[in-house]
Amino acid sequence: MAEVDFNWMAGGPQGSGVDAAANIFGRACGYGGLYVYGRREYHSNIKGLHSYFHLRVSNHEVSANLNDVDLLAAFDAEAVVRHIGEVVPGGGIIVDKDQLETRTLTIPTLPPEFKSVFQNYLKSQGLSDRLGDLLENAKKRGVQVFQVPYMELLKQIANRLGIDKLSKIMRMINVLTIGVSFGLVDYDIKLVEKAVKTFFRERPKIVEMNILALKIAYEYAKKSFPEGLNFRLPKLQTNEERIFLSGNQAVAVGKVLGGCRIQTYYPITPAADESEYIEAHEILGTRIPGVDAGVVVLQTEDEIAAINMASGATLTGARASTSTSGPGFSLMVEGLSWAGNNEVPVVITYYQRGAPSTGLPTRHGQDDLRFAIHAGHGEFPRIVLASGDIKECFYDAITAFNYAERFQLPVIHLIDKALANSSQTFPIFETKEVKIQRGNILGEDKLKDVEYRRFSFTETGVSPRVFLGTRGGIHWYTGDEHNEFGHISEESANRTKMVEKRMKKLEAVDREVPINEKVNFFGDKNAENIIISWGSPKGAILESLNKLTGEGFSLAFLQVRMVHPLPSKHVAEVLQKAKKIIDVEMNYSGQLGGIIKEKTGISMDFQILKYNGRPMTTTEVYNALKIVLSGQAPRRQVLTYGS
Amino acid sequence: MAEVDFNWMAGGPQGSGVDAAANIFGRACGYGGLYVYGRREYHSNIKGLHSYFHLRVSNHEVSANLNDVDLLAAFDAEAVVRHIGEVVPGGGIIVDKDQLETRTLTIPTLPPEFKSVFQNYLKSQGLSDRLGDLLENAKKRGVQVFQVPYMELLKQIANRLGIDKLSKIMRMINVLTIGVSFGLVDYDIKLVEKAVKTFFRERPKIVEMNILALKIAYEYAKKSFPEGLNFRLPKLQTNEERIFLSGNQAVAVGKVLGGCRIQTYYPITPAADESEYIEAHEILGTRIPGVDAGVVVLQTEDEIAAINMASGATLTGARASTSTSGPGFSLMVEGLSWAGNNEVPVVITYYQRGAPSTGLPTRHGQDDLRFAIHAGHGEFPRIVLASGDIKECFYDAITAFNYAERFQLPVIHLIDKALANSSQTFPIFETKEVKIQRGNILGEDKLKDVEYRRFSFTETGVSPRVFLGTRGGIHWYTGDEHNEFGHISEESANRTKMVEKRMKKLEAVDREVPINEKVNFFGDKNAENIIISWGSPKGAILESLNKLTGEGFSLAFLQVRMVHPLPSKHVAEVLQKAKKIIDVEMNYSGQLGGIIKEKTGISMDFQILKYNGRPMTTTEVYNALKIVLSGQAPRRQVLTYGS
Amino acid sequence: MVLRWTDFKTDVFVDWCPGCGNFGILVALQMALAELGLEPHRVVLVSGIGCSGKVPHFVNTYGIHTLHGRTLPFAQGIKIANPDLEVIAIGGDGDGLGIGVGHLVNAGRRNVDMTYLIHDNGVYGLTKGQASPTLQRGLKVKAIPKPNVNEAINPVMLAIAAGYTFVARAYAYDTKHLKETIKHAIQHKGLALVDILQPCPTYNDIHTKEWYAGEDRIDHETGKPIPRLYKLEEIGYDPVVHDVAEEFSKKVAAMEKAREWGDKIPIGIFYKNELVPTFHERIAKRIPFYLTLPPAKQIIHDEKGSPITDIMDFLEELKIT
Amino acid sequence: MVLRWTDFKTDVFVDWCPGCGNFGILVALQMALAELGLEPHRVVLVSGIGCSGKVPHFVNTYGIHTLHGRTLPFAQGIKIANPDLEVIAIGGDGDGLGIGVGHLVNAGRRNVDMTYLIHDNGVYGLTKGQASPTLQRGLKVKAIPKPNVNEAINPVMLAIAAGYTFVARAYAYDTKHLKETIKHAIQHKGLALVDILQPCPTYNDIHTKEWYAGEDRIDHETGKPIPRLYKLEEIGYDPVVHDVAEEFSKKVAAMEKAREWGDKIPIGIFYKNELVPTFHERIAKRIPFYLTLPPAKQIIHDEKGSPITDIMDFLEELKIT
Ligand SMILES: Cc1ncc(C[n+]2csc(CCOP(=O)(O)OP(=O)(O)O)c2C)c(N)n1
Ligand SMILES: Cc1ncc(C[n+]2csc(CCOP(=O)(O)OP(=O)(O)O)c2C)c(N)n1
Ligand code: SF4
Ligand code: SF4
Ligand SMILES: [Mg+2]
Ligand SMILES: [Mg+2]
Repeated sequence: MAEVDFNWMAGGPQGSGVDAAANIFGRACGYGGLYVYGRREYHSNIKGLHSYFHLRVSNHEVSANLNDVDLLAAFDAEAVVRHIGEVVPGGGIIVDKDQLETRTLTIPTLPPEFKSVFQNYLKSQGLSDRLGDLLENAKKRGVQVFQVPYMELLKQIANRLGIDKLSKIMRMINVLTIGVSFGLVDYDIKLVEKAVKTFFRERPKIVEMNILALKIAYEYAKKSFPEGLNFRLPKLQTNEERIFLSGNQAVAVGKVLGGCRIQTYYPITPAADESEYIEAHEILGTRIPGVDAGVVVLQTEDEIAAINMASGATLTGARASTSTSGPGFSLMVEGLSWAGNNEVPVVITYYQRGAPSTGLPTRHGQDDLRFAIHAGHGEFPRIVLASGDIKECFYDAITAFNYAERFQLPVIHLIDKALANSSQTFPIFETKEVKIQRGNILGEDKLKDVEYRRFSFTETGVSPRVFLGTRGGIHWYTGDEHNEFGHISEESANRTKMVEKRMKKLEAVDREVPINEKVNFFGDKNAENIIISWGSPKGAILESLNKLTGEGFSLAFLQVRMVHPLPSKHVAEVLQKAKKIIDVEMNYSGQLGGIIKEKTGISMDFQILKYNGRPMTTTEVYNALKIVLSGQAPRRQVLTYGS
Repeated sequence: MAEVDFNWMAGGPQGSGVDAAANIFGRACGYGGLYVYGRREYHSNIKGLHSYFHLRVSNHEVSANLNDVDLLAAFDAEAVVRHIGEVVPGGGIIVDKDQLETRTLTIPTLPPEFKSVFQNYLKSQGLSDRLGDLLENAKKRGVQVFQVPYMELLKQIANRLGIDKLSKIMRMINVLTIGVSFGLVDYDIKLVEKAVKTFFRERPKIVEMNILALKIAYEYAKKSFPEGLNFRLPKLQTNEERIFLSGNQAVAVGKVLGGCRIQTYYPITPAADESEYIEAHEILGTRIPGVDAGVVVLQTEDEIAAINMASGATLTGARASTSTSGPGFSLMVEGLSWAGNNEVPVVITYYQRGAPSTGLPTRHGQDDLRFAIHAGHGEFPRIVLASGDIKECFYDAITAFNYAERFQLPVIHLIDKALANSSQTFPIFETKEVKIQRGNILGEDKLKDVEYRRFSFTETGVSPRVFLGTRGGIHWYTGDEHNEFGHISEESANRTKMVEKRMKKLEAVDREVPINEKVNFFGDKNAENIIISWGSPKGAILESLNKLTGEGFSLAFLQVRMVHPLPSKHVAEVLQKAKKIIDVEMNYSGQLGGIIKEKTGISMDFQILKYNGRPMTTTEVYNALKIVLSGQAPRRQVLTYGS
Repeated sequence: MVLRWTDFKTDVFVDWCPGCGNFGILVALQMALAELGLEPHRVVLVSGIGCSGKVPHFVNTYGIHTLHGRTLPFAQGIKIANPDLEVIAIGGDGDGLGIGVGHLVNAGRRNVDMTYLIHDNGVYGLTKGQASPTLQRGLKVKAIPKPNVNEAINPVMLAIAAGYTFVARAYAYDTKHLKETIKHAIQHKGLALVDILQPCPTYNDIHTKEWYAGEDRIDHETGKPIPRLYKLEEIGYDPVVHDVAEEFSKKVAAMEKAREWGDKIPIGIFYKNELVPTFHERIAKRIPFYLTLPPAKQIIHDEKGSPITDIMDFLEELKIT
Repeated sequence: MVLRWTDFKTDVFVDWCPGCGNFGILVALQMALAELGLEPHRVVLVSGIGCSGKVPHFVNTYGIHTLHGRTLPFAQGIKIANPDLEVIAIGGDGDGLGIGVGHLVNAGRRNVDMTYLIHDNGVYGLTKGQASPTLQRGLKVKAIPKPNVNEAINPVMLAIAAGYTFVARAYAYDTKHLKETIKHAIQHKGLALVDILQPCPTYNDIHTKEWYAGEDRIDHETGKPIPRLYKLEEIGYDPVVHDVAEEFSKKVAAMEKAREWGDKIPIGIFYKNELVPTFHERIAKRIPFYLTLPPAKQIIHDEKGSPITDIMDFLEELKIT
């Protein structure tokens, strides 16, 4: 099978349908048996500022972008300005013919810090700020420019539909560019039509309009650019059932399958989509006829209420969770400490984003690992799980509840914006093996004639649990240090024992959770060089790993999924063998590297870091790794790709 | 000069005047040229539960307790039950004669987890639960029991004062026991009278009553126990001016001297005393005639408001701070992240206490080091200073503001309950050398015809600062990532630069702050064994160090005061030389040890830890160190002294 | 089985100061639970932090002693997860009207069918007597260095503005009236708040038991004190909203009464409105089986541990084949 | 120097959606500042997080864009530290009445002399249209999957219950009236809240500009829409408390007006009371030189960097010799 690797980008103002375009494009590719990975970039803004979708099409699973754009569908002049540099020689730009005269330096949405850099670039190239000139310049390096008269095509559509005002159909520029794009790569338009229909399902009028726009644009491209792009997008045969979903969606589906029945949240990017997606499906199907299931999704007044309501709910026996990102998690910290002290099995899905503070609320970051591990005053056990891709988001969402209930502690499920807002094609998730483990729970029948103690001292530190409302199981919770009954105790001996009871649950986690649930290892066990990472860089690393081992480098990759408690023994064993350890992370200080050093004494030899708010691409990870492997690298490389 | 080392303890129900007794006792010793150190222990309760004060009197500065009690002034039966084991052979117990028949197991305020242990003890000793029996048993090991008829003495007092109801003077049991105590050690009663007068100053009636009680008790002791205790407390000559103060007070005085002009707080133990002490002195004296000074102390609605009001206030040019403990700090975390992002010079005084959650609100702990360092989503620079004794609390409170303003970042001043609520005698603090450093500030005159940028990129990462309201200096702050003007910026290149601008201030701290402000080193530079610690264990460590080096062991002590950014290079240099490194900390996991390993790769060979809510004593630190030095120690020793 | 109030006692030592109003509240609550015949294991007391926060430890029901100011979020989470539980939230005036007032206001918007008792003593008891949000401006209670600079909040007025459907005031030492008020609050369909005037003899030396009893004002004729408290029911005050149309006028009447202070202080039920749907009713409109099968009662796996949830609806939407 | 509203513009791109009510608020604010002749460097705008939170970046004064729900604590901290600054707090309805409502209530207790503008659009704009606390129960605005289950908060009523001494409502697109209202608010001695009805054309498809304008109700005679908004001043409503005795009746009148909604919606000043001392006045009672020498203006060291504070008072107390 021929390799397919096609990188498409749609860019335009927020609110102009960039996401819709990407979803339709992705679906259309999916219907043709292709795999897709796509990353969404947008400002913290509702309408007007630049947003884009960087989409990669392949004949096999992909989970990272390249630096390349093979075809840029520019909805407006700004999209050209921002991305023209990414378009590869041989690639193409679809641009509005009427925009060629635009003076790029007067585009109001370009911020001063961008403009000053761009102005220097223009100067250095001897270019005016006319958009047309910029495009001419690109042609010199082999970029094709496809000038399309957006307005004229829209007029045709308006005429055909009997619509008087063009403004009403301006939003269809996105579908126009899709039509042109697929025309240029000669893809089967039927598949695209199907995608349009599914995307706009239940709105037949809109479907009709968009199909028309699609066809007109597709035809226009065929006719006006008969050569098309120097690439044809094939249709592949497959019988496999596949899904196309985002990290937000994967978590949502994982949670409800895992038995989550209360989800609390306060709106925040990029977490809220998960809760809203669950809410839209609050009544669930079940495998057992006559048995109902449903999730109560609660929008709370703030994140303090969110975590504490969820904690309260878990005490009744419901699986409950909350989802948030940095600012919200900061507000949950006191509640987390209460949950830790009271051995509450609450799950917190923590979507990292650019920080500190409000930071880059719609951009990517991986800055909160240390914070997730140490948040909350005092020492108490918790588990921190970090998913590396969208599929792991799904399974980890389930596992999080199992760990929480088995070990009776809060579980923080760390995700990041790059996972939350990227979408990817997968073979439908296998769920036959999924199990729900609720830990040691006592019902009414087990409580007759016993004096129940919620916090009884046990070997593992885990005490049998009773849900509120159970006859015979009355007990107490308190944020104060407590005795076995849950009553306040300030006695020093009890204190020492209770601290140890709680903390030794981490040893139980060490013992009882198999290592393959804690780390993934990729590549040769005896490789000379080992990459270490966590979270979303996984995709770019895996692809780079494949390429580099293909090139003969001795390289492997240890992905840490349970970042706390770190399986230090295993990690040390793996790393001790390595000549070079390469830490790849999306933060300033290399936090996982620090943790490994703290827990094992092993230092990271090289750091590949990035903190510009955009995810790592395979291109840059590959390049940076190669520099390391070639012995040329400084200890610290900082990646900067992405606009 | 003869060594004086006298350990006195007063114990009784909360609300019965234990603190007052200790203060009077301490002052009285001070007036006699003696040094005092005293630790306060109390329940999270207003009246009725057991509290005590453990006081040590010496002829030189002391800053830790021993396990010993030489004389126990028991206000009630519970005090005897709880502390009888601590009284040394040759020591004494002052007890209410009328309490001898008390059945100790029926004391309602003893919690079940205490009782079950105590009951076992009684059984093992073959004792009944009669208080008298317990005391008899103690006599067997040489403890003297001084039975004093509290009620009879009170009646005498009532008669002399013409008071009808005994209940009105029940509170004077505390002064009675002081009188007896000083009688037993034959101390100059004039000095005690002076202490009573100063303590109750402005309330002449109370003074009179208490002086009478004191005298009656003193005389009673002299007459009834002519032998007294096997020890005489001398009066020493000194011309030195001395003060007797707690950590809370030291911070308060340091802050106002350091220029703090706004203090926000939400009541919480053990922080609130500091704010209330400042508030009671809100109008300040100045050295410059005609110049006024005053502090506005604001009780806010919560800790979220407290930190954010303080941050807001700093922007106007006022030095502002807030004080809290664990639960409150947890709520400040989001505000801290904003302050970090906006380079706000706010000072947070963080009083650690037993945690997690409400934990042991009135007890000691040192669990929050990692939390203080990593609190807040995202990565941003901060300084964390940990004071090791009450004197350091004073100077660090000043330094904290200087660092905050010089480097424009939040400074967390970490204290703990053992410092906050202990009191100690010192030669009056030297303040001639104290300097206020406000960093780079631009006034109106410097702003003419310049385009001011609050976050201008500079070599050190520190940009010149302008206060709100300054003509010509308009600028913006935002929690979002921003450009140099303080306007929101999501540009990737600017982002990388801004992250680096902020973070490199930590390098400036590394460079510019001299090492002697960051660590203290005690003992021989070439010692084989090095103790490492932070915070309040300092006192017990120093004393143990002296003893052990006296005994010929090769031992030194590295006290880390700037725990973040850790002066890793220096720490590594010092530790590399050591054969054994001994980490002494009051938490479960040895947090400073972890940080040192993370930053230097050097492992702690031994841990001496404690987490039962009570501070470390010299006795137990000395013993534990000795075990290590004798080569007998397990890697981890957990101390448990203290009731 | 007939329950007695002593069935609701634990053997935990009650560590309030002698004379504290909390003793009265504790007993009244225990009597109310007993008289309503609520089985102890069906009751959940949820409290904040403060002297008041210790209540659950003294009551033999499920007890959750939460965080300062967070009693309402925990309580609502519990009640929403399992509506069969009788949930009573408890907290101090600092807890509920200071740090927790955001939850207090927002709980009013939900009307979860539960009870909220505020121990209103004018001070922060457990932190040693600072001014609480109900202490009037200018007053200097025992432990504060200077007179209070903040205006007081009127809890009854605020609760009404926030949408509470039952708002009452009671007095800690009128145990019988308090007990009855708590019973009404528990039986109310919707969110019920009881502001309990609670003397704190240790720190509030202004609004003492003696002050409430009027011991500073002796009736010249009888020689007896003229009590400050009087009961709304005794003046024929009708707090009930019988018809949506009278909602606002009832609210105004309640507020008018609520601001009476000083010489005449009303206690009793100020406002009661069962015409507003409870939060449970609102959820049940969306999830029809919610009341019979709330989150706490759903089975989530079969005997083999396999999830019973069928995610086909989701996958169908996400499918691209 | 005469100031024009354009003097208060920055060149930051204003990135609100076309048709957003915030544009009207921005201009009205700039005009109010200009007309009051406030020098830009003496003004500090403090905002929360939301679409509304971006305002300071568009105004050429000192601007502090804070945290979600925390505009009031920052603003109060600034104003208390330096009373000479003209401080205006700004925030969304989610910001101020949801996550931030605890501060809103407690700020009422202090009466710090500043202004607070709430952009009341019924939704969480910047997080894409969830229900805000002012959205009535049962309404389903564009982006929420199911109708709103929470009752709405009435900001005017709540502010009055919380002790605000100036409470007004205005409309984003009646720029002139809004500007005048903001001017009154700024000039008010004490804490002034203006609840600004702000159409959010993107997410609130119920309370739109057209709806406020009454375009769904055409006057049969004139053929013109019957606007929903009317002005309190036009009906001779007097919001001012002239005498302490009329405080409560004025509050009730204001609440009565505030609950009008639907067909007739009043805007204007609901309540104004300058008889309550401001927080500054309260501090100045304790620290006499506070107003001339507030925290921001005190000198804390001499030319040599030595502290000017004399701590002898403290040491004297602590001395034991
Ligand atoms: C977040 C947080 N801040 C502060 C405290 C300290 N604290 C304990 S009790 C209390 C106040 C109690 O006052 P109130 O709520 O009125 O209860 P009361 O003791 O008067 O019953 C405070 C502030 C805390 N526990 N948590
Ligand atoms: C602590 C925290 N939680 C959540 C968010 C996410 N957030 C950003 S804007 C916003 C709501 C904005 O709504 P509103 O205050 O009504 O302002 P509007 O956008 O409507 O002007 C939220 C919840 C945040 N920034 N911080
Ligand atoms: S401090 Fe006040 S409220 Fe607390 S127990 Fe004592 S009397 Fe009661
Ligand atoms: S989302 Fe609404 S409030 Fe926000 S800018 Fe757009 S129209 Fe305005
Ligand atoms: Mg209180
Ligand atoms: Mg809003």
